[in-house]
Amino acid sequence: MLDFTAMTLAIGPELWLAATGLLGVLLGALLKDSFNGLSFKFGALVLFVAAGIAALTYQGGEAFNGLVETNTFVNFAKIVSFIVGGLALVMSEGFLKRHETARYEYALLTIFASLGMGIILSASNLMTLYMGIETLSLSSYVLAAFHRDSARSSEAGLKYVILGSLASGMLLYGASLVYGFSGTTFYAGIAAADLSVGLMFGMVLMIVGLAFKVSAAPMHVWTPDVYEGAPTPVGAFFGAAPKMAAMVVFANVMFQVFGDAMDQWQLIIAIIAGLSMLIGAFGGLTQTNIKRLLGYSSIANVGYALVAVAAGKELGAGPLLTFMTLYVVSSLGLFAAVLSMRRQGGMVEGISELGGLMSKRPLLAIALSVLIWSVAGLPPFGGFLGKWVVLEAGVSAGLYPLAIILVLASVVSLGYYLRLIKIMWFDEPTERFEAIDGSVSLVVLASSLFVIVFMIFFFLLSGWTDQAALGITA
Amino acid sequence: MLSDALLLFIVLAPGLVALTGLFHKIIGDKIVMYATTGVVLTAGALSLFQLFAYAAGVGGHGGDAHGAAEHGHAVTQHIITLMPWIHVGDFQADWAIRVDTLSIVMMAVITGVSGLVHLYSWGYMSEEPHKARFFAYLSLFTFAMLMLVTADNFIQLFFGWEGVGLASYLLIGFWYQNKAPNDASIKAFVTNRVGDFGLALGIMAVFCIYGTVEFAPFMEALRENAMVTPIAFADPAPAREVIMNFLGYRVWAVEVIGVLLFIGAMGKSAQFFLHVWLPDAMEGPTPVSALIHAATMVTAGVYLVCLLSPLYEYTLVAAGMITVVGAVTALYAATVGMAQNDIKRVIAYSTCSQLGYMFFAAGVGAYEAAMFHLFTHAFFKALLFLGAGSVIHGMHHEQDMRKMGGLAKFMPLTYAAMMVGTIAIIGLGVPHTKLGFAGFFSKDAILESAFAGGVEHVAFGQMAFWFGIVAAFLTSFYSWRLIYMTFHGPRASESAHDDHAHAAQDAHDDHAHDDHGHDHDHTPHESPMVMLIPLGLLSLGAIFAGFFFYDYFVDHSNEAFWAGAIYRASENHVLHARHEVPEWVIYAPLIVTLGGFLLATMTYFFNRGVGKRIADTGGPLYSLFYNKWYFDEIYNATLVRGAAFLGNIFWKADKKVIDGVGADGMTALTLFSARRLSAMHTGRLYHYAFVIIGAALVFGALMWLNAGGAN
Amino acid sequence: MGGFPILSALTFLPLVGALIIMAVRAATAGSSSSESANEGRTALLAGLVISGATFLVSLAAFFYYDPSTPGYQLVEQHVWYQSISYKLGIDGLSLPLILLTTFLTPICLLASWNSIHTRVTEYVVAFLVLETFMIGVFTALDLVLFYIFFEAGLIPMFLIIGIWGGKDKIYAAFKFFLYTLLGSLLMLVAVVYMYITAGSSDFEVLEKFAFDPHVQTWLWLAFMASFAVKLPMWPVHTWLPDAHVQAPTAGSVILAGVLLKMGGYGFLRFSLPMFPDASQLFQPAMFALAVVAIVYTSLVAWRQTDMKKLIAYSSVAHMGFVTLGVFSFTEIGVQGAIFQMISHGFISGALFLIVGVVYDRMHTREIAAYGGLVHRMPVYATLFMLFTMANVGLPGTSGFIGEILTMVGGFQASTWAAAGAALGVIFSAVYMLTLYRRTVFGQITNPELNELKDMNRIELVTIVPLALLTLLFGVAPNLIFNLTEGATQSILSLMAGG
Amino acid sequence: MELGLSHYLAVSAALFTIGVVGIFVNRKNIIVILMAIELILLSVNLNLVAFSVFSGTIAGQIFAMLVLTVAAAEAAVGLAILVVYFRNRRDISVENVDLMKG
Amino acid sequence: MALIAFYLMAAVTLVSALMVIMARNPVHSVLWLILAFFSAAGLFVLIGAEFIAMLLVVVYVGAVAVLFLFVVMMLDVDFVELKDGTLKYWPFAMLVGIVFAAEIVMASVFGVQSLPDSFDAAPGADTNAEAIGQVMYTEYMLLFQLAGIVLLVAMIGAIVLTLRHRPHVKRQNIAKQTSRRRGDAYELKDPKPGQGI
Repeated sequence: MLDFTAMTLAIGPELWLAATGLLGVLLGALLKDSFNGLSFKFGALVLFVAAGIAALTYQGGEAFNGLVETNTFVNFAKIVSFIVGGLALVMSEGFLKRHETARYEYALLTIFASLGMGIILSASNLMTLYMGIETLSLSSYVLAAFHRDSARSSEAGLKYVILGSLASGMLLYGASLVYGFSGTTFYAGIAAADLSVGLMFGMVLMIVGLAFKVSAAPMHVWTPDVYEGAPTPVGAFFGAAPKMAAMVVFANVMFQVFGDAMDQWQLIIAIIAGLSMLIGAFGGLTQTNIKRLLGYSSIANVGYALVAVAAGKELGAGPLLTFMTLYVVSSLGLFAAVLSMRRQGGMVEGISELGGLMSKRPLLAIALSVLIWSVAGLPPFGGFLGKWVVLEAGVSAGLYPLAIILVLASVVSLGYYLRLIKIMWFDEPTERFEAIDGSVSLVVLASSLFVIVFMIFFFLLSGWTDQAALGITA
Repeated sequence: MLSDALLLFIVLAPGLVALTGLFHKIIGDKIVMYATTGVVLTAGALSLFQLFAYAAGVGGHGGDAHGAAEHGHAVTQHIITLMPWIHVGDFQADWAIRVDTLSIVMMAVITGVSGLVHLYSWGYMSEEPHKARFFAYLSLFTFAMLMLVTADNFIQLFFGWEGVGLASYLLIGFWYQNKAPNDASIKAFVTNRVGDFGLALGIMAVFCIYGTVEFAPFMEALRENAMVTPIAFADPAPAREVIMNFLGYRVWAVEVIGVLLFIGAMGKSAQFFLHVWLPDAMEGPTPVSALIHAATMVTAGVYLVCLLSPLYEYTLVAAGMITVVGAVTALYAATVGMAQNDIKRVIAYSTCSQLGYMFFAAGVGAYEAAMFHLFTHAFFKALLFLGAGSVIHGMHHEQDMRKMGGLAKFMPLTYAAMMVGTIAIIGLGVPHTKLGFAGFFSKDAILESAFAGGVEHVAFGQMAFWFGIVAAFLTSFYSWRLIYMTFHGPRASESAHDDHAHAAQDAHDDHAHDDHGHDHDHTPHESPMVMLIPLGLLSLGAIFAGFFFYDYFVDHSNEAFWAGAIYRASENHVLHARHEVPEWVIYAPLIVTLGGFLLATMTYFFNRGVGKRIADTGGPLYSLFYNKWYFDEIYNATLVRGAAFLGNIFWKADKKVIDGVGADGMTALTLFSARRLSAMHTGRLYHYAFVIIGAALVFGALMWLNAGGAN
Repeated sequence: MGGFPILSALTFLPLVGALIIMAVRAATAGSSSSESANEGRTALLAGLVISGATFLVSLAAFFYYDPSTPGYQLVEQHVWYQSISYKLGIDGLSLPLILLTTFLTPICLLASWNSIHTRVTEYVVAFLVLETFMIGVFTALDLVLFYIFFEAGLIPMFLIIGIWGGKDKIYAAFKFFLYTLLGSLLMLVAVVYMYITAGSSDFEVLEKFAFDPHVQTWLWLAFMASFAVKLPMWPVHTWLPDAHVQAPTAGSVILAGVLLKMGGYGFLRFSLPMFPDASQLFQPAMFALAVVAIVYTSLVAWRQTDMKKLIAYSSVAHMGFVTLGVFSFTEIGVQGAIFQMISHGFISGALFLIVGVVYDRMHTREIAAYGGLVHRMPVYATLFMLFTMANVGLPGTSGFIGEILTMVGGFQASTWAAAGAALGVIFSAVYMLTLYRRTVFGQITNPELNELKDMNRIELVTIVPLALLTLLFGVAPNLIFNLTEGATQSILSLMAGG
Repeated sequence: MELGLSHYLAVSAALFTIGVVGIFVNRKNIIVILMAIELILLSVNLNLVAFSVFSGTIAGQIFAMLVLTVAAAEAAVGLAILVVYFRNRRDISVENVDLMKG
Repeated sequence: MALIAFYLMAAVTLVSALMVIMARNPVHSVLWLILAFFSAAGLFVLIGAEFIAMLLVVVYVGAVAVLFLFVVMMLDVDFVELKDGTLKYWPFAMLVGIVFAAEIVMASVFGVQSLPDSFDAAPGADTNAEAIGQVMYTEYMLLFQLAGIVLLVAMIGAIVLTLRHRPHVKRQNIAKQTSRRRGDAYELKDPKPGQGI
């Protein structure tokens, strides 16, 4: 009855993550506090291996009576998510140690969150999707509140858990309607069902729920607060791995489940995309906390990605992967930079504390500037081509207003990206920075190199993503 | 005919030698002075030689004959192309030297006067610390002026045109440490630019209609009335009859071009409306005034009009405009000249007035007369200026005539030269004979031509004649007034004592200078020989130039002399018709001149106080004249203030409107929106929840609307 | 050329140089975070060598360029992504601008010798990076590649203004950046559209692709948004005075000398050949804007009290002539426009250098603080006079050629436009001569001026070549027209649908 | 009128609305918000079970079971975070949850 | 009959749900919540979904509600003070609620008519529980396992957030206690007289 080959081919990484997650729990129970330090390496290793497994089972398959079905599209997202998740874990250790919160549960929760990501990506059934979302969400809630002695962290967790549950409730209610009106919970069955109003309404509620998970406006409201309040490594993780996974799942659901209803959802997705871009752009302008600012930045970028979703499966799938890959890598690098902004005593989060970084840490400042530039979507770095492919998709689909909004939002959001650059390059140094964790600077450098290298060899990245997109378009 | 090399030398050497001024620190002032003076004098000698050669070889010009126009007007000119300049499509302008009678006359005037001015400046500028700069500027000017007159296309003409403007600007502002010269130099340049505005547009119109900026094809087309195919704004038509669309109006192309080009001439030649810069230009050193603002540069406009005789022959409006403007200027400047006290300004207005003569001569079709007056005027006006300079030099840079007087005994040679100049300018001579000073020949030729033109129904010919007659009267009056105020009567310092310290005067006569050691009380002295030689040479010219060249310029030999360089349409008989004017016309100038002389003698020689009393009493007319008809004030109040006002408005608009609405406004709006948006992120859970629920609500409703009849 | 990628070498040589300088600096600096004056000089010297070498390479490109052959030359092409390729090439339009760029960059670096004392290595690196992007803009033959270079150039310029600028540098830098970016991002949408519609972003394909006239209008407007800001045209010029005033001298030079030219280049490269119908449609509007720019900004320039601001406004006016010439659609006008760009590069660059000379001594740009400079700095006064006259458009200087040709071209299309532009010629004399008089002539009233020294050798080396070129091209402009003739004709024939 | 699917759906809709309104109308006590979320999940379960039964497919009931499980887990995590929050702030008033905003 | 039962239980459910969010005292809220669950369970029973109904009571009432109660008690807050001034938001909330409900009802209830109606609480089996049991561990095994993971995550989360090892509190270590041997507790010494230990 249990076809292990098929299972492995379909959700090998998830099986691996579940097994190692449980192993981690065991190790934690046995080794207790001595596992704390090791757990981060353990977790990162697990995630990298999961990415490796995903790469090995790249073509995907179907298992568990069709509850899960994978293809290259989602497997690509898995690989990226696991890798950036692992990197986020690698660079978290130093920070958490300094805050005396470096507990092995952190790594375990990251693993389980990644498991959730894997599940939602692999899901081909609403129930699987829901379970995956909850696995991911519950881990995320806890991670957000992980710094439990910090009022901000716990407030972030609280907001996240309440609003997240509300969104889950909406998604669930929508799913129930979808189930009710199509008579099945399987993607394929729903896709084949008649487009009744009830189904459409369920779809709308599901969109609301999914948009919350990717922090698209106007369901973005939690994002700035959670980014600001959650411990920085958690922000790094949120901004990278789940963002990638949730975004691709969002697209996957829209493309695979409601593909025929594109006429119905395109407008809504377009509105969400437009609002996200504008709110992300305008909202960040007045921010003084860099993590909060990055939160707004992520909202805007989700908006850009949603343009690709709104463009539809054929046009948008490849560009979405391309854009998100470039974005999450840059985002990770940016958070790494925030992690490295450490001075005597606490961490630095005020934007102005970056002052004079260029004269104190030129390499870091340059790498960071490259990333900011890339995230801003300006040439000559990878982010530009990410934005280019998204624009291409949007314009091809005739979404001209969105294209214009994208452009305007880019200009407005440059207001804060430039401010970061300005503070780093123009202002006088505020104080001496301390030494940086090797892992952190490695991540900053690696991600900035990534956006440079894949600007030059963009055809590689776009080739991969285009090929991956064939998983759902072919 | 001079060889090409020598012609090139005449034109280019002054330019090259001007460059030595850049290195005066290394080579010293003296070398610059020697070099420039030597070169320009040599060029002067060469071009005079060429002029005489032309005169002597009447009918036997060397050079290449360019086509044969109707009525046997063979254009004889020699063109040396140096190198291509601008070659873009049909727009072909070369660096070239065009030698024909017209340019040779100009070259002779330019290099001749310039050489003498160079020489004169040795003395006049002897106390000046920046001698090299001065001489370099002079040579530079000479070069630019030569380029102007030898141009074979409009663009090179424009080069020279602006080049002389630059040199004029530099020389007027030579004493840059003072405010007045600086203001005057800018005024000169800018006013000239206003003229250039017209000139440039005219050139563009020429190109647009006739497809070339070279003189030869353009004039050839007009002479032949050949079919032209304009580039834009007009349909193909015979050259003289092209109707073009200019600023939305359909007008004759020749008229448009004629008027536009004349505007350029007005600026350069300080004609009415654009004359305001010339009197102010007297802030420059006096040799400059003599060279640029009397003899050469200001005549460039006249030269241009004469050069373009093929054009103006076929215009009514433009030619009429030239006549009117010329006539008005002649009269206007003369009225103002009467009331001025600055010796140089009097001469400046006189120049202005004489240029008016030249223009209306050209306007009525007597281009040769215009050129003749230009030629003779160069001598006596340069003479007058240099003489005035000698006076000023002798008076230690005092220019106010009211502070002069009785200088004849201190500087007799200067006095003599000034007398020659004055007689020349008032045009004293015996009608029907060839006895007369230079001005006599040319001015009478002009007045007769104007009258004849009037008879032949040339537009405004009569008016020009009468204006000219009145102006001649005034010319005589102010010229003599100048002589009397400067050289006759008691010395101003003494007369001042008459007024204020009469009692003490006898006793302290000998000690007057000591007691009242004001700066202007130094004893006037005669100028050094280096200044007097040019005066002498110019005096010769002022006396004999008319006599000698009358025949060639305007009388029997003129067609052969000009050799087609000046063109007259078949209907234009002004130059011949002037011989048939009534007797009274011939005598009229003499009579009014004598009248002016008598009036001046009455008021300034015999009753010295009269002039002063008139001035003191004022009277609206006097004030009008004295204040130059308030042109400066009007321009200042309207144009300058207007432009400044606009500039300020625009500047404010930049800050307030464009930036206020644009960059800064958008930024402010963006930031405002951003703050409002931030304020919406209250941090409150219930607000957040409400937003999410509201979104679900709205999207649901949207889906309903969108789905419409899906169910 | 045996396949040697000379244009790639030309484009990326400065970038590679910059990276080497950075690497060396990183290797030698070690822990000390502040650089010594010596290191700065070394970096400047290295920058000079690299940019000089770049100039030589550009001369080589010039040497291999054959003006008699139409079309793009020295083309290099590698497929990059889908139908986008890394394609470089030059023609008669881009070559003069490339030479201008490579020529001005060493001058800029040299001009910074005495005026930049802080963070010199970064400064040099920024300039070299900027040079790469500037050259790239002119060599790119692929729309996307062009766009990348076009926008990337903003970064180093932003830094140059922002780090080494005057006291309002932040405002100016932001204004500069956001203004230009807003324009160019609108262009990006158009670029995407063109790429999708034509299926290629290759210039040569796009030039021949006939866009629907209605679509052309929108595309044209999008491109116009970008180039109008860059050029800059009225009323989107207000970033320029701020940017110029705040930028360091060399920054102003490169800004006025090269960056502004990208706008004119863009019009000629894209708007005319690719959207001929729309260009025709908008010709009157562009003429109106050009004339307004010329008259309006000339008058504004006259009212300025800051030397650099005055020259900046004058730049706007002079670029108005470029617009006029380009949109005359005549060979004369277009060639005049190209010439005007080159010439303005020399003249305004030199004028900024000239302001820089006294700014370095007095640290003020207020006109009122000067007066009577000629008494202390005769050489300076002479050069200043030369460039004043060149800026005024005196025949014999290169300024004249561009102005007269653009006006002639404009005249053929609209007499009103030419008349308006000619008015600007009057005003330019007013403001330039006023500036000159108030700074150079008159008595020395400010006692600090008494201590001034005349221009030193470095300053002379930076300005004199510009002076010579200004005169050379004023007397023999055909040197440039020979290059630009073919390109102009092909642009116009493409416009005519050929 | 027979007992039909629409009855259940109506009740579910009302319950859902009550839960939703409960989240944003409550200004004082976070715990009640968590309870409102439970109400939402309850309404979902009503939906699922009703659909399941009335359409004769079992999946809905399985789904409902899962929802139940998750609801419990969510409540646990939510309450845990609330406890942590309370430890930090000594307060569970909804209006005071605004350390971070803007 | 069934309809009456339905209306009764539906009314109780909705009223108690309303009371959950309106009650001034959170303890009351919890109690109202329990009532709501009970009546909802009744609604399930009414259409034959007994197993879910059971589960609802067991899980919700037995675990979740108790958990809530526990926390409410633990967080020693003056609830009466907390609830003041809530009423002013009600009209607005009602409005939004009504619109929202109307939308859902329109979408779901009115669409239902088109659905095939094959009433069966235990498809393919005799009882409801059997029907579920048939697929629970077979078809939906993955979900079952995932549910376990979710619970594990919740557990880890709850522990990591709330469990504190207070350093100065003595804890009972049962293993240590039980492994204690007599020999560990005392040692027999045989001191020589006069020498001491």
